[in-house]
Amino acid sequence: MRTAHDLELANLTKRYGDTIAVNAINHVFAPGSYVCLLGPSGCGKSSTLRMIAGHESVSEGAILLSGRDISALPPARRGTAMMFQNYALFPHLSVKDNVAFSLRMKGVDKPTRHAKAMELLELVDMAPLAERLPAQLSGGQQQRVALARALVTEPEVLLLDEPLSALDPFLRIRMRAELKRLQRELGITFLHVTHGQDEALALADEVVVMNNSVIEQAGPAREVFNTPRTEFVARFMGGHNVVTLDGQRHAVRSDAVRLASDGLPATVSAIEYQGDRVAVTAQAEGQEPIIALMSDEAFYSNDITPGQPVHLAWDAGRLHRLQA
Amino acid sequence: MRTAHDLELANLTKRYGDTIAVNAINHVFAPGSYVCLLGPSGCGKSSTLRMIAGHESVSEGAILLSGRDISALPPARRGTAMMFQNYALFPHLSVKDNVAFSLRMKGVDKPTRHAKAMELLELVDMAPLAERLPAQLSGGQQQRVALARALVTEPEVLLLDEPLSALDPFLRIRMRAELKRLQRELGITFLHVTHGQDEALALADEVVVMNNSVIEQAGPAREVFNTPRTEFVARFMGGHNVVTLDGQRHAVRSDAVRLASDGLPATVSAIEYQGDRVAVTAQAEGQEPIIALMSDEAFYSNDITPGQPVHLAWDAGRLHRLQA
Amino acid sequence: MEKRPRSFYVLSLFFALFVLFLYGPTLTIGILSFQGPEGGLTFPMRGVSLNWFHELFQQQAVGDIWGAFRRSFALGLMVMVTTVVVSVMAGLAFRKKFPGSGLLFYLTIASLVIPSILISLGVGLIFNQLGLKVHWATSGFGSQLTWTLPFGLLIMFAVFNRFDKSYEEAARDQGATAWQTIRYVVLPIIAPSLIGVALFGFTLSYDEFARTLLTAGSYNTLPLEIYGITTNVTTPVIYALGTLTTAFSLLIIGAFLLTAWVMARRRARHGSDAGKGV
Amino acid sequence: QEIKNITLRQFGTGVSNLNDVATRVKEDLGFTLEMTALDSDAVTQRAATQPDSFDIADIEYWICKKVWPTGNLQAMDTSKIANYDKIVGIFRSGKLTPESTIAQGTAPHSVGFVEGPGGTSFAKEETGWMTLIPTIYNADTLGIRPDLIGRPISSWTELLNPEFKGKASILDISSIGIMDMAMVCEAMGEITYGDKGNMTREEIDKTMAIFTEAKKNGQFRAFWKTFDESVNLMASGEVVIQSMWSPAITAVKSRGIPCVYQPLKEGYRSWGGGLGLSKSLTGMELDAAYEYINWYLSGWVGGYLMRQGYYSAVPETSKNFMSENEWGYWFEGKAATDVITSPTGDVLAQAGETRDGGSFYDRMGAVACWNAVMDENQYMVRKWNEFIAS
Amino acid sequence: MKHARETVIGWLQAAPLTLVLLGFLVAPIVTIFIVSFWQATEFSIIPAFSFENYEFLFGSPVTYKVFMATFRYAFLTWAFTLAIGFTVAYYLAFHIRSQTMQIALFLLCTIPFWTSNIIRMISWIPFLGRNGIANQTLMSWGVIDQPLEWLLYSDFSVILAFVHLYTLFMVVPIFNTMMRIDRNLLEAARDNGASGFQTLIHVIVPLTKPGIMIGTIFVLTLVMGDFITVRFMSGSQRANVGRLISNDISLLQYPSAAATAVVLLCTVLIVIGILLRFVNIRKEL
Ligand SMILES: Nc1ncnc2c1ncn2[C@@H]1O[C@H](COP(=O)(O)OP(=O)(O)OP(=O)(O)O)[C@@H](O)[C@H]1O
Ligand SMILES: Nc1ncnc2c1ncn2[C@@H]1O[C@H](COP(=O)(O)OP(=O)(O)OP(=O)(O)O)[C@@H](O)[C@H]1O
Ligand SMILES: NCCCCNCCCN
Ligand SMILES: [Mg+2]
Ligand SMILES: [Mg+2]
Repeated sequence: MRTAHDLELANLTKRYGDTIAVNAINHVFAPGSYVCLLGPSGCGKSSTLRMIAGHESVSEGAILLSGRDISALPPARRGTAMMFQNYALFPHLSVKDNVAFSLRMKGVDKPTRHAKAMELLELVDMAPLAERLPAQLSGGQQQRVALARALVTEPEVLLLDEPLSALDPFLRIRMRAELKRLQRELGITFLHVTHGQDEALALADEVVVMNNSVIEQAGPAREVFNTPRTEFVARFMGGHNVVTLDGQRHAVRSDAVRLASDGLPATVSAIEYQGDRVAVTAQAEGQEPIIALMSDEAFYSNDITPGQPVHLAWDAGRLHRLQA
Repeated sequence: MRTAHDLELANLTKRYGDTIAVNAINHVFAPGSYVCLLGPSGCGKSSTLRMIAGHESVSEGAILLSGRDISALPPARRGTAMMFQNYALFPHLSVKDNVAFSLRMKGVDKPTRHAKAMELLELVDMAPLAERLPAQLSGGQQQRVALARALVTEPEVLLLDEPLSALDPFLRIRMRAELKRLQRELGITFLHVTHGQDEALALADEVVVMNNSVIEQAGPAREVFNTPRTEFVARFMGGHNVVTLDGQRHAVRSDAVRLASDGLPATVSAIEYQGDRVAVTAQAEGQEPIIALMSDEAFYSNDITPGQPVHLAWDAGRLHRLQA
Repeated sequence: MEKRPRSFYVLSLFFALFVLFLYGPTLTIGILSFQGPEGGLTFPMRGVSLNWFHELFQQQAVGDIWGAFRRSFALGLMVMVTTVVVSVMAGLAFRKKFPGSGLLFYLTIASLVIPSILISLGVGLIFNQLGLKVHWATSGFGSQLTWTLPFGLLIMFAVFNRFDKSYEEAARDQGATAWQTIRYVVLPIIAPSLIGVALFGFTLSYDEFARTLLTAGSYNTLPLEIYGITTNVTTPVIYALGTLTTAFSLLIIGAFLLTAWVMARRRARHGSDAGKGV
Repeated sequence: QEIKNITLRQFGTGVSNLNDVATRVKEDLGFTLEMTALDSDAVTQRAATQPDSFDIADIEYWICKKVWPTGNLQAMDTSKIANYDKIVGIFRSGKLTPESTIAQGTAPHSVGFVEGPGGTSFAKEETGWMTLIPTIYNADTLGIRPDLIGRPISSWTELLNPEFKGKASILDISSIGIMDMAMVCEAMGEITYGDKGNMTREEIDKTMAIFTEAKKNGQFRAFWKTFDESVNLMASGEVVIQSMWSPAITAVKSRGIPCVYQPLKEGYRSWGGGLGLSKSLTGMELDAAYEYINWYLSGWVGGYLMRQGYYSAVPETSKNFMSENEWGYWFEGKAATDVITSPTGDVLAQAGETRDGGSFYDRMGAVACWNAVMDENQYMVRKWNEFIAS
Repeated sequence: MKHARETVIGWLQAAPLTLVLLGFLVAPIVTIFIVSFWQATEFSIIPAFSFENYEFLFGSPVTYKVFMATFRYAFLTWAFTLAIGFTVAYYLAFHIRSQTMQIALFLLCTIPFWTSNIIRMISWIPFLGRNGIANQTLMSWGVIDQPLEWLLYSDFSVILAFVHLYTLFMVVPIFNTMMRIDRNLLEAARDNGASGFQTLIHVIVPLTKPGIMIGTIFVLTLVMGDFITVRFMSGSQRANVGRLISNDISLLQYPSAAATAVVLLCTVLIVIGILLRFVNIRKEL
């Protein structure tokens, strides 16, 4: 589904000396979508993002946006904008001047650029604090300002590197809703790096899972969650067990595993309370630990304790064959 | 359920100048239990923990451990040990020397203290890396070393201030299982500060929710989750909606809310995919947004989109009346 | 307020004694500068007067204190500005890897540790051999830079070690050119440290003796002048000078702190949510 | 170009680089004289290595011996010096009076003349081309604190008298210090020098040995290098006997502290200073410099210097600028008839007092040696370093 | 391509520093080195190649004596400035709680440094002299009945002046390093049963080493290169290498001065070279 406004990575590679941080990846991001780049620490997410932004040189390959190769352009001429993990707000400038910064660099006169800055501050609901310095803002407020500053350049693609990781969990959930809302309102592509799968699932139209410098799987969130291509993706997305049946590896969702009167014999090894659900971990012979996720009612009506022998069962249709 | 080995806070108060960080709290922690201290940023969790550890003076009140008032003792003589958020490993000492540090301070000779240190490193599975410097360890490895160092003093109570917050989500889940295992094996009290409710629920025998310098509610994890005393606790623990019925505030679990053919009329305002479940947020008149948590199958078989009118229903028995 | 451990009081006493030790001579100078007109450089005091402050502004029997002061002040400013500019540039250079950076770094360290008199001697010899005129504003200026630049550069290392690169990336992202990034982002952020570099540069220059000794040329800088003046009968005038300099520094530091305080106050007007979970 | 736009740069030690002189030059001659005061090391330095940094060098004759060969100075045509004939004999023939014998050391006349304008080696007698125009000189001796010593002092030997252990001092300018040492050693009868101003290595070694011994025994409180150090040492009572310069004595006395410039039976160690012209001086500046020198010798400065206890190279002209009382006291060695004040107005003596050492002829007639640069200077310097380090 | 550009920019930015150092550091050192092989008479330098200066230098017992004295001054000053500097930095860094107060007290320590070193040295004299304040005070308290002679014009007064002049050069880098120590480490130490003193020895001192090294470099070079303090404060009765050089210079013995200077420079560079092996200055600042 290619359009004229795609962001395309062609054979994109990044080397730092001998380490290959990004290994010849190819991907087309649809315009106007919310994409989450997901993967464990060190898999090359930031490197990819920073190459797209122009803060890291491309070792090999190309980056195409709306058809033109932007990989040699300076960051500001690429049609991208970046929001940094720690926000990187200029500490010596007021909120308003931070947002107006790019206009000032372009030589836009003061009233015009301030008017525009205020407009964006309205958008992120920060207009009343326009005169403050970044140090006088809470984390959530700083995040909004950083967003406004990135958006003032009217980018086609907004790049966000772990934008929520500096916030406490409560705030994180609130701010992710705002990100989603903004993306929908503006209709531009958001490319959001995270290593939280819940964040990715909640936000993304498309999830791109990276591992070991390559893209392991990409697709709509639901597709990636429900049909993980590899064992790595299955484990990393969470909510899955990997079981070996007839020498084949399969993923089965934890909420599809039942404690039944017959099935795979196993022993309960751990119980984790999750509020409205309970995760029961059981060890079956020749398998890695298998988690059965059950509602609290079901769990407490059953009185299951560690050490207890149980049988694990699932509907055959819920088994998903893994490719690697 | 008081025993001889309780940790008891009596009227414990901490003031910094004019700010009251901890306001006359009273609580008895049962020995050998895993307690999570939960609450929003700035509510006084760290202050409480640090007073118990002896790193912050007590403004008023007392701390009793096994019956004796420890509030005036130096940290090392309290029978407590602390594990710091950033681990605070001594950067100039090897892993082994870090763990052996307290024994060295006591004047224990080298072979003895190294033997003991190796024993604890075995416990946390770090023996092979005993000669490394902290800077050569990953976050998770540092965490284990910090744990070993804290445990080498054989404390009755281990105090942990956000021990997992520096780890990535994947690792965080693995490490919390290890914390739980260790606590069970050692049989001592773990007092663990966090602001993640999922962490608290997964780990805690007892959850203590703080807000505004006081304890808002304390009890077994399930009790706190299922029967929040106040609106604050309901919201903070997550998974609950707060609805107003007949001028009374009630909590109702999100997984208890159904989209039905009749019930409270509302409009879908947001949809959040969570992998095996989907959270549908709906706005009903006179209510705050209400979330219905449904399995993905249920959701996708129904084709619900934002803006669509729905009816929200729950079993009356699932309503829980809030006290404040 | 937390209760203080006993060591606090012991150390406070130690610190007080240290300050007393530091100020001892300054205080001695301070007291003696109020000698009566008959008084000399040593105790006992012979009367109390402002005479020597008055004398300070008259012509002395020998030497030209104010001329030398003007020169030292001008030289101090020259050195200060140059130190700031050159250190910042070099500091920026050292953030990238460029061929020769290691060598330049060790040269800088050598410049720091080389005994001052050698610079004086060497520069004097060179100018002599090349038939150039030594002058405080040329040879003297250059010689002093070999002392202030290493300090400036070390401070810049400290500053840039703590400087978050993402500020620059953010600026580039916002369309700033390399120069605009430096001008509008890097310099303003490191400005407070530059004040430190400037003060350091000025003080080191203002007080430099050995490196100027053989390189100042016809006209003395203040330290040389003070030394030259001691070849005739000296009076408490030089103490009055010392006292005034100290008072002047106190004033500058006071003004500095006051400005910082006022600015903090002004900023605080807008309130703060820092650290709050909103 | 007008003369008042001319600026001449003069440097020297604080002893004679006086601002009052510059002020007076401006009044009398119209041009500007910029004075830079340096310590004596820096003076030698600058004269020898920085010819461009000055127009007029105010240096001592023994320094001249080192500096002249560098070619940084130009000889002066005595025919342009109005008062040349009135300059005291010491600086011309070497003899104070026709009968005087010439003392040891670098006597001023021996480095005072060269063969012609470009001459590089010193001439034996007057040639009409002078290296330095003499300006100021004196006969130096030991200064003492009579109140703290309480008995007469009459010989250089007293400097090493154990009675003054830890209370003696000499100066740490090797060329001068060695001469004081020699005076002491000779007076003690330990060494007889061929020429104190030009010692052999053995003589240097012996001299140093004696003083090193004394130093190790704690004879000296300190050595001094600048004028003002000597004043402070004496005034504060750190030292009661030391080599000293005349105005330093004056400075101690003006604080009301008794101090005597003690004539000694072995005689004085003398020195002379003069003005030299930079090689690069030409044209109007050179004319102005001559004008300045002529003015210098015309009496006002002489009077000024004499009132500090120095002597003027042309005493006759200075007399016109001094009162009868001052002339009698300073030059003729007579008892003061009225208070004697310094040029800056400090009272130095009351009526009835006489200056230490008597008249000009008594003092300058008893010179035993001049400050000198020896042939073995480099050796001496190294020995001096050794002495200081011992 | 981009790399070449970066390199050129780097060079351009480093150019001013490089030029200053070439002109006023490298060239003088080279000159001194060359001149050290020349000969001198009273009045001129003779360009000729000769080891005479070095032969004399290494042949003279004074050289060794004076170098030893220089090391002794350097060592003693280092020991005292370190002890005092460390204590002061420790107090400011760990016992003063508010940052404002830390800055204020720190500035308080820097003010005397605005007064000329010469004036500051001279002013010790009325304090330490035979009839100075110190002696008079002690005598009036009856602690002594004879003035203490060694207060002034002695090694004591030389070291005192050095300590006075240079302690701040120790305080600054140590303070800087201490401020970067994570406070949690101290709590961790206390939690592990370390007493205040044990924390100091086992945690703070090891972690402050870089600052100590940098301060050491400052103080050693300042003292080893000094020539004026020793003269002033010992009443010219003591010598260090700097004085040897300055005496030679004042008597126009440039080649001899240059030879001594070359040896001094090598000594200093070796000492500093050794110290630099223990600390990466660029990283630790
Ligand atoms: N400037 C650099 N120099 C050398 N290696 C680097 C550099 N930046 C990153 N790397 C390496 O490249 C690899 C990918 O790093 P990158 O920062 O892209 O990972 P990431 O996925 O963003 O990880 P994280 O989740 O920890 O942020 C890692 O092995 C990292 O160590
Ligand atoms: N040293 C201190 N001086 C003054 N106020 C302090 C100090 N330490 C904490 N406070 C204040 O006391 C209150 C409680 O702080 P505390 O650190 O205990 O919160 P917390 O619950 O641990 O928060 P967080 O989740 O952000 O760590 C806060 O308002 C905080 O600003
Ligand atoms: N004009 C030169 C005067 C130099 C004075 N030197 C004094 C030396 C006395 N021995
Ligand atoms: Mg990253
Ligand atoms: Mg906390």
